[in-house]
Amino acid sequence: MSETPIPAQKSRLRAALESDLFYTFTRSPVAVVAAFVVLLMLLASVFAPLIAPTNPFDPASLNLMNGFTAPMAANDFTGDVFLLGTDDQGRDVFSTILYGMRISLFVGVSAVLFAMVLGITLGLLSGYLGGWVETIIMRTADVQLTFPSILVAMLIFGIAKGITPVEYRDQMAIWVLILAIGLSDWVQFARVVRGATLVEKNKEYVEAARLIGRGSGAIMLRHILPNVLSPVLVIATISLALAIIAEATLSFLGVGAPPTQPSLGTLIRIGQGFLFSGEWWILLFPATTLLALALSVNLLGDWLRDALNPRLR
Amino acid sequence: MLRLLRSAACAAALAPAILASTAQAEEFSWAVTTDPQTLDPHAVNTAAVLGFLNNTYEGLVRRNKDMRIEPALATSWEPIGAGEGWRFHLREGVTFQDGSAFTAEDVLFSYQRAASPEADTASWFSPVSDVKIVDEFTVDFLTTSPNPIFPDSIANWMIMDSGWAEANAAERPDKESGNYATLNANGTGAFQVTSREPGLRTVLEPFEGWWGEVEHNITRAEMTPIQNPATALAALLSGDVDMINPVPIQDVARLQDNPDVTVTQGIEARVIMLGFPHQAEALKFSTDTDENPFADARVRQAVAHAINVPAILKTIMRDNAEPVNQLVSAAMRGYSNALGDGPAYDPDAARALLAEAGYPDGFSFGFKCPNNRYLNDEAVCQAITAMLAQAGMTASLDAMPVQNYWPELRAGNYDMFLLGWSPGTFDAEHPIRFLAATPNEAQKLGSWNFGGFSNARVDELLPQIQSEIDEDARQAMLDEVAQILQDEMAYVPLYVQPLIWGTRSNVTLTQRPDNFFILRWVSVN
Amino acid sequence: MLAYIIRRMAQSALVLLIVGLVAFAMFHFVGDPIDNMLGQERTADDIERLRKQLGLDRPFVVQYFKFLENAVQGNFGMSYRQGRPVIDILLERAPATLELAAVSGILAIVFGIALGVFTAIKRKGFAANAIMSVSLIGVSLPTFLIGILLIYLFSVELGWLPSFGRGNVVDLGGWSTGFLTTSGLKALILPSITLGLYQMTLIMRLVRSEMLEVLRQDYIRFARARGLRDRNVHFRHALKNTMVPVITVIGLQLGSIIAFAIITETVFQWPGVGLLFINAIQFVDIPVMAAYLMLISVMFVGINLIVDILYFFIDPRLRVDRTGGH
Amino acid sequence: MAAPVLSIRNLTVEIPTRHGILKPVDGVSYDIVGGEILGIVGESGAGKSMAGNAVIGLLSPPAHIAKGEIWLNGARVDQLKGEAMRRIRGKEIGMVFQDPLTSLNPLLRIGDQLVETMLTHLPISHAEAEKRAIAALEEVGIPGAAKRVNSYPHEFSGGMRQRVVIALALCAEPSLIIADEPTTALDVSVQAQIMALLKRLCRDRGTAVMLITHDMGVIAEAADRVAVMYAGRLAELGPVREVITAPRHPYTHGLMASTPLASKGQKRLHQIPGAMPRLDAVPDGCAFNPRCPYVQDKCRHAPGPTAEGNAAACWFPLVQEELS
Repeated sequence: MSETPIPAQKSRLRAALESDLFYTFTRSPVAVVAAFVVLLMLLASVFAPLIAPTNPFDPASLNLMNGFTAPMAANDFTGDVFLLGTDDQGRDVFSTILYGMRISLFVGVSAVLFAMVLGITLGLLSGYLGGWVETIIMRTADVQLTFPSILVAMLIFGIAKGITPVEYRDQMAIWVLILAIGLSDWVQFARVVRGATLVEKNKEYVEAARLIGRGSGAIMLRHILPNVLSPVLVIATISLALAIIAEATLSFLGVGAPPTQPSLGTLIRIGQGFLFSGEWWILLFPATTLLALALSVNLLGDWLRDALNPRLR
Repeated sequence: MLRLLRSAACAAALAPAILASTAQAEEFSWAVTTDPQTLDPHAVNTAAVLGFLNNTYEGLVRRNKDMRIEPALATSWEPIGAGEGWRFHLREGVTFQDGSAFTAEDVLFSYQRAASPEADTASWFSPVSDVKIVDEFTVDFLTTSPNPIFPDSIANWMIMDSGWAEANAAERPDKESGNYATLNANGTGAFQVTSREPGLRTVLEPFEGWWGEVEHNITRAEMTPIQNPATALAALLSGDVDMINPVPIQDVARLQDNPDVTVTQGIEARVIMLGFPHQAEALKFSTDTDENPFADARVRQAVAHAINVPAILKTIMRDNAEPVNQLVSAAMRGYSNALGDGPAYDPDAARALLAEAGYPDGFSFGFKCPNNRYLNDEAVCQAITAMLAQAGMTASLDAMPVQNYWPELRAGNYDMFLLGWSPGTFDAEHPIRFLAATPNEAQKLGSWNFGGFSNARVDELLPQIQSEIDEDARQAMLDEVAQILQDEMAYVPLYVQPLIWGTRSNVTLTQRPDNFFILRWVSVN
Repeated sequence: MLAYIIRRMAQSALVLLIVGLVAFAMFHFVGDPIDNMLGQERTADDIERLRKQLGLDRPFVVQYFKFLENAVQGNFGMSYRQGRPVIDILLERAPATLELAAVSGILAIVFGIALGVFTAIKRKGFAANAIMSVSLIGVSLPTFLIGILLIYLFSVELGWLPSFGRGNVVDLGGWSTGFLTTSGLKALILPSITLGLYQMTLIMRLVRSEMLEVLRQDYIRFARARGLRDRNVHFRHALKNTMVPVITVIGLQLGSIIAFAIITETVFQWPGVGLLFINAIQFVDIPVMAAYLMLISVMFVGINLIVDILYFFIDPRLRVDRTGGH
Repeated sequence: MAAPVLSIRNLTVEIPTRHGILKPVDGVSYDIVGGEILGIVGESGAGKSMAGNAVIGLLSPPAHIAKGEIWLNGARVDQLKGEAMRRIRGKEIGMVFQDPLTSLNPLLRIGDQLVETMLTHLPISHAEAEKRAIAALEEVGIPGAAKRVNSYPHEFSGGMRQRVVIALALCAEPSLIIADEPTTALDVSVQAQIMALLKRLCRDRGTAVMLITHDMGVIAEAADRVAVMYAGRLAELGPVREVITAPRHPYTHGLMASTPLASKGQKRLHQIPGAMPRLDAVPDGCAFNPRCPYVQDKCRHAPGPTAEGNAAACWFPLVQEELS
């Protein structure tokens, strides 16, 4: 996945938030619907334990004989009925989707936050300080771009699994995923932030701040950072969608979330085995959920990109 | 220069795929999950390699459709004296695919080759002390001790032409760098390899000079590896291939309803079981105990009671597998009919046993499982995790690809693991030697006994079983071992993995429990 | 320009060294090749002997330098799995991947640019907005799922296209091509759509946003003020300027097409280097994995170099400070 | 007086926004005859450029002409759409933008840009167009035009580039040139040269010029007449000398007093209190009333009279002695 093109952004984010952003938001039905879907899914994931009829992550509560129950149909053996049916383990598909979304969103959001913090820091440093700091950081970015992100993630996943003490490996899977996706994603943040920093650092106000003796750190944080936030926000949104999809793809390659705590991607990986066998609901519902989630996040990102770019309004 | 790799198929490609396969009636293509990594019959001892090479190479003996030994390159054999060895009388007039004649020289050469340290098949010949050429068509195999199952144990030992191997500098297998025999084959079998593109396709055509009676009507056969099960299934459904192995279990019912496709099912030789760290001081992945509960047979029995095997077979295996109470399936020689059923599904009994062993509140542990080795292995492990949790044993499941799995087991990074075992000799002695005998490097015993299970009586009985010629006496000893293993619950046997092949409905074939696909039994109508 | 290219080459060599090192570090964690090279009747002795034979018992750094030493001489060692020189295997498989990547790349570039220009010019139109929204579906579903759904629809249900493989190939002096047979061309359709869809969406969206950016530039207003025809303004003035930043990203995208081919090739059993890599991981075929990663890096570095050279032709200002990025 | 080349009648440009409809140009009328240079002056945001964009048909949506008429050489052009308007742009109306650095496509040779413009509008061959391109460059004073025609924009200095821009604007021989701040981005030393060039070319060809600038100096030097704009409205219109020496609108007066050119002799520059209102807060009555030192009640209710011909849009125009 490559950097997403964001034109350099000059207006202050806060000003935009206060006035025009919300206005254009209400005027864009697509954005409103997308935001609604994302919000709904966020809430559903946060409150999954309250909403879900069962807890699919609690193995003690599962009954294997409930496996492969069709949606809204009674199970042959137990007579239980499930809204969206059950999967091969007898887990309620509706519940696994809620919990899976929780994992997917957690992994996605954490990975993007991680990538963002790392990318912004390195981008600011290389843009503001220049010199060998910049050379090292940007060459590292180049090397990493040489490795396509999916390989980077696989690589990090492999190494992290390797160096984690065996006792902790089970609990680490999710964190390793976050690390892997995050580390494969920081470059585009760093590049954009560095580019914007190069533009901003020669502006009069930065010049002025320097003249009155502000330290480099303060200038970067107080003066430059706010000006690069809106492109970062746009990248972050689109990265979120990409991270969720990347997690699903890694899961297909067998390095995703563990099957006992499945993410949406793991659910799809499991479900695709049932595409031909007639248990369509095991694939269809998680896939639709993932599509709706990623699509909404992408649409929001799209809208945000246009909305935060006053020249395109 | 243009060279058409598949000249005949060009015209067919214009027609819809389904028509193509019927129009070219004698052309046959099949998909496998794993491409044989070599054509050298002595370099790698795996089912993927030996199963495929059975179509082009032959041994002194071979297995028939019922897995019984029948004459192949040897027409008959008999024991020498009171168990000093076995004498094989070779078939005359047999030629290799390159035209050279088959003689006792080739047998001796193939023995030296297959028993060399470079080979992966040397263990077959560990009982052999010497091989002697009696005459051009008679060979003696001398054994260190009486060995009743020796002819059975060399059914997959394939004869290579000594002259061909020498001419092509392939006198010894080379696992690391490969040699001529890695990519080329020259056997005496019914088919010869006419094109080999590793990982892509391997083409076989009938060997005109084959000594046997032809039962098939194949003029050309092509084997393609397809790893992704969904893709393989799609290829079968769309008629792009004529046969796939295996059919994903969940798709069996659907395929049975499809008039274009036939599903052939059978019981494989492979038994799926759970293993334990018998020798460990403490569990590695437990959060609540610093002992090793699995060292206690009662806990292992509790595990057996806690697992609802019928439910697993009903849902995950969809009635396509059979439960089993020992380490071999009923199709194997030496299967213990006398052995009673193992612990039935009974969570209360499991809890009681746990309490008795001192774990009334259960314990937590780490459960390792492969996710690409056995049929639906990951799903089975998940179900087992759930069932154990219901009996108070909280497993944290770690499912991984098999390439990471074996190193983990060797390093002892498990508290419980899933294992499938298919006896290469189709004899109940095999799992005892590899899984139940106390590990002993020098004697090559217990080499897959990761948990270090050790029972003096089993160790004592094993050499006797290996050399006992009397069938009944041998079976009695096998029964005793089976009983010990069940009482000790050294492993918890779960079920016998099914064989499920899918073919286009115009194909007839024979399925053998060793999961070898024998092309000479295939016909396309 | 020559000096610049030489400098780039030097940097590329450094990149390759690092890639090699990282790749090698990874191999310690992907598993143990021994289990796949020996059958179930192996002993601990066999394992040790083979490990020694393969040099796996030596320290990692020693292995790496040994690998480098050989790699410089074009020797990537022998495949553990196939017992053949890795370089032979790669050369045998490369045409399949390159043909697939080329078709996907062309699809992605042609449709990406065309749709990107269209949606930028007709920014407010219904069709443009519909295309923008629908295109997001392409990046909102994992590639493997799209591939499987395509197979399900076009191979199984409709029976129009083959479900796997390359069809018939013709050997042109060591290069096997699927372009010359009907079945080869038909086999290309589904995989190349699967592989190209994602990149097409990215390129389209990038072209659109860059084009919008260009369209509000003074020289476009000036071009309009001079009464130039829309076609001329859009395709001569705007598109050419749009291409400057777009080419960088397209270069990166082509690299990731080859990498993403891993997934597509797995789904379609496409006999290319990606499938080879996945199999190599499965069987811990370290030399193949190492060589594959080096190959990808070389291609990527090569593409970047070509992109840089393209700049000289497209942008007369010779502004090559791309590290700032767009 | 000859028939005007450009005639604007009661032109109103509107931009609908969520804060209501903005009128960046509000009821403006003026004429320009051939060979005449009309200066349009005002602060930024006064609507100068918007009026120019309206004339050449390049208002960017949602801005649009809401009322009024634009006549070019006796034909009404404000209602022309798309292709019809495109034929007029470049052919009948040339335009010069503020920043020569960004007005030229960086990726195309300047010769090609000249040729494509001529080929679009004139029935001539490619070879002929190339010849004329060189001539056009020579005419605007580019030394070595025959060679430089193959150069890229970045190979020219700012002043030279603006000469190229002027050559581009004039190459299809339009009857009207709209020059939007043509010298603002240039070095002071170059400004005069460019203005002289523009003036000379237009006088020679009899081209009408709408010279949009905020710089009274430029107006004083180059324009024949001047239109002063304030908050989208025409404040005053008249011959340059009259407006500079005897402004009648209090805003013009304030403007002149704050311009060094007209106020030499004064110790310090005059400053008009307050700032021009934002377009969404134009006061009732005369737009200038809150800042006007001479404001009266009427000014707060009735919009100023329309300044047409030679007049000030003021209820109480100043009648005063010359400033100098």
